[in-house]
Amino acid sequence: MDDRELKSTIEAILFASGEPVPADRIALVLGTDKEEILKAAKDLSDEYSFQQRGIRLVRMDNALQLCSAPEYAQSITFALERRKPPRLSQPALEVLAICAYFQPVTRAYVDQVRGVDSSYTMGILLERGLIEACGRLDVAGRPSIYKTSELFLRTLGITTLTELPKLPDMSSDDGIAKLSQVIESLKFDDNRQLKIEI
Amino acid sequence: MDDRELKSTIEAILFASGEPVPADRIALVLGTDKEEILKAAKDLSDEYSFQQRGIRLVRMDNALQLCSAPEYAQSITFALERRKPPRLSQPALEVLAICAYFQPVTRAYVDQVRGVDSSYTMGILLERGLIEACGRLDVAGRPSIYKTSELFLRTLGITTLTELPKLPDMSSDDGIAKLSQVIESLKFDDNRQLKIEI
Amino acid sequence: MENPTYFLEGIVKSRDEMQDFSGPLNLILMLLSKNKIEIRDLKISVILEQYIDYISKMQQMDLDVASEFVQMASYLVYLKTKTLLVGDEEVSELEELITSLEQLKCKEAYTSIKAITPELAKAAEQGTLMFSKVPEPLKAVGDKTYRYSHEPQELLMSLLSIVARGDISRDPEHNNILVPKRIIFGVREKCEQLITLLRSGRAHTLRELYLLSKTRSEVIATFISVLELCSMGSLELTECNGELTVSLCGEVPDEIPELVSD
Repeated sequence: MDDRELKSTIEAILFASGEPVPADRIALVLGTDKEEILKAAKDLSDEYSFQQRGIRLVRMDNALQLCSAPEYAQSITFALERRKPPRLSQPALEVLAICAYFQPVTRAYVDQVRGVDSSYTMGILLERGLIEACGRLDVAGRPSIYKTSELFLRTLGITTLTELPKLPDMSSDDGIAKLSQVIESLKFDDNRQLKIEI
Repeated sequence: MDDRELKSTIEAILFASGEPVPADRIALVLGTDKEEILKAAKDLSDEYSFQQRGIRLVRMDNALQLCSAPEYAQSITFALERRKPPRLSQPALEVLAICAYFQPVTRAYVDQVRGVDSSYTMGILLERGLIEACGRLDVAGRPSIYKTSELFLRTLGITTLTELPKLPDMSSDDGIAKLSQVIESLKFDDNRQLKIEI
Repeated sequence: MENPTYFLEGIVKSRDEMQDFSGPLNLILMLLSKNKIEIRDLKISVILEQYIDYISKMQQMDLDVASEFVQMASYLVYLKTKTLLVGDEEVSELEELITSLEQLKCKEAYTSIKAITPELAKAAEQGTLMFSKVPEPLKAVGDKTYRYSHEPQELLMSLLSIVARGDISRDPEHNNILVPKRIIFGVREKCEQLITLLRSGRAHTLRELYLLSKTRSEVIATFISVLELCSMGSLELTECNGELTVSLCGEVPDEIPELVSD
């Protein structure tokens, strides 16, 4: 068995196993000795690393195993995780907007503004890293307070919160009209297509 | 992402998955298109074959999978003390062919074509993952219908069902052509001598 | 006129001669299988035309062959008339014919299948020798970080949709909710936060600490907390190029919040 064939056979065995395989087990099957297997495995391992392949051969004591290269871990997880993180839903955007403009906020405040329970949606935004807890309010029950994160700024393509479009005074009767006006002017100024996926 | 990196990422994802991964899933994660993934996969697959590696990359429809190279099957079964995969028996091949060429099929249809009860063989093929249930027929009893799987494609060494060898023509088109000819001549040309050549 | 009687057993004859059609039924089968005719759509006139043509020309033809066509045609006509006459009732011959057709089709399918299996067996020889592997456990990246981008306008649109939602918009009380409220920061929380910040290395100077505060009250809380921590000897302020650098020192910081509380 030549060098290439030996390496390929080891590769095939380790691939099919998925688990660590003792080198002497391979040696026994191929009618050679353990040292030769370990040497071939070392060569193969070096080839993988040198060529920056997607797989790696690792040696643990006298057992050998193939595994995916750690540098591709993120791509692997993204490709194989069942669901891709969906774009923010309308409820999520609403909660995020409230957090962004009135931060720091409590969950109760978000509930109150939206008129519906928002704990699930807050949980999603926390999980996605768009908002973060920033302490507790010094009132009965000591509720957590939340603010937007660095990732939020990146997601919105801004560097500081001050770059968010200004919110008009909502306390007056024509608050809604003012808000609509602001949105209109933003659309107009921007000339960019406003994309909203709901 | 350069060519080598793309191939290595695909390699890593397929290795980690073990199972077939749709090319467009990989494309989505790597921010490229399916065609580019399929092209890179083809290159990688050719590399494996050319270098007589221990692994192979197979394409089944639009899914990709890594497998061990068939020439090392014996070493693998010895080293891992695995049962050698049994060859497909004649009944299994017949059932498989019926499923492949007439899919989707019910078990009753397979029985009818073969003239014998095929439930045992169907069971074996289901267990081996060569065929799979794909719904129920909307008739009394709602029998399951079956089709061949991705593993079937891989086993046959083909990428799509269209690559299956052509089934010998069941009824002679030639005869039909002759018949229509005769009918036509009967309709329009009474003077001609009627010839039916068989 | 007496109805002609046909027996299917007699029609489904299988001759061993190498012929395209092994009987009239086979011919019907092919016509049906190629979607050339649908038994219920048969045009009697067409068949009749051909039938009469055939009869008139029978003398010129190879009778052996022509008789099969005639037999087929007459049988179809017979079935057609019967289906027309009995309406929706079952025509047993028709059912029988269809069953026979199905059986014949299956027989032919099986013959083709058996012919193809050696080729499939050969193709599968290599394929059955390929092993797949078990999936690798996914690395616990657990990263659900958001990876899309949004326009800032979308936030305002969302706010608009909240306030414009149904009756709520007409409720002045509700609109007042949208007026920012002051949230009071507890010094203890602020101390905890500052220690975490300093430990993580995300802030080094007093200016940075202030910049991280979102509101005026938070800036004040930060200021008081820094004073508090300094007085406890947990924080050290040093001037460096006009910047006040803040660093942790002295006491085990974990216990500090406890001391500060209340």
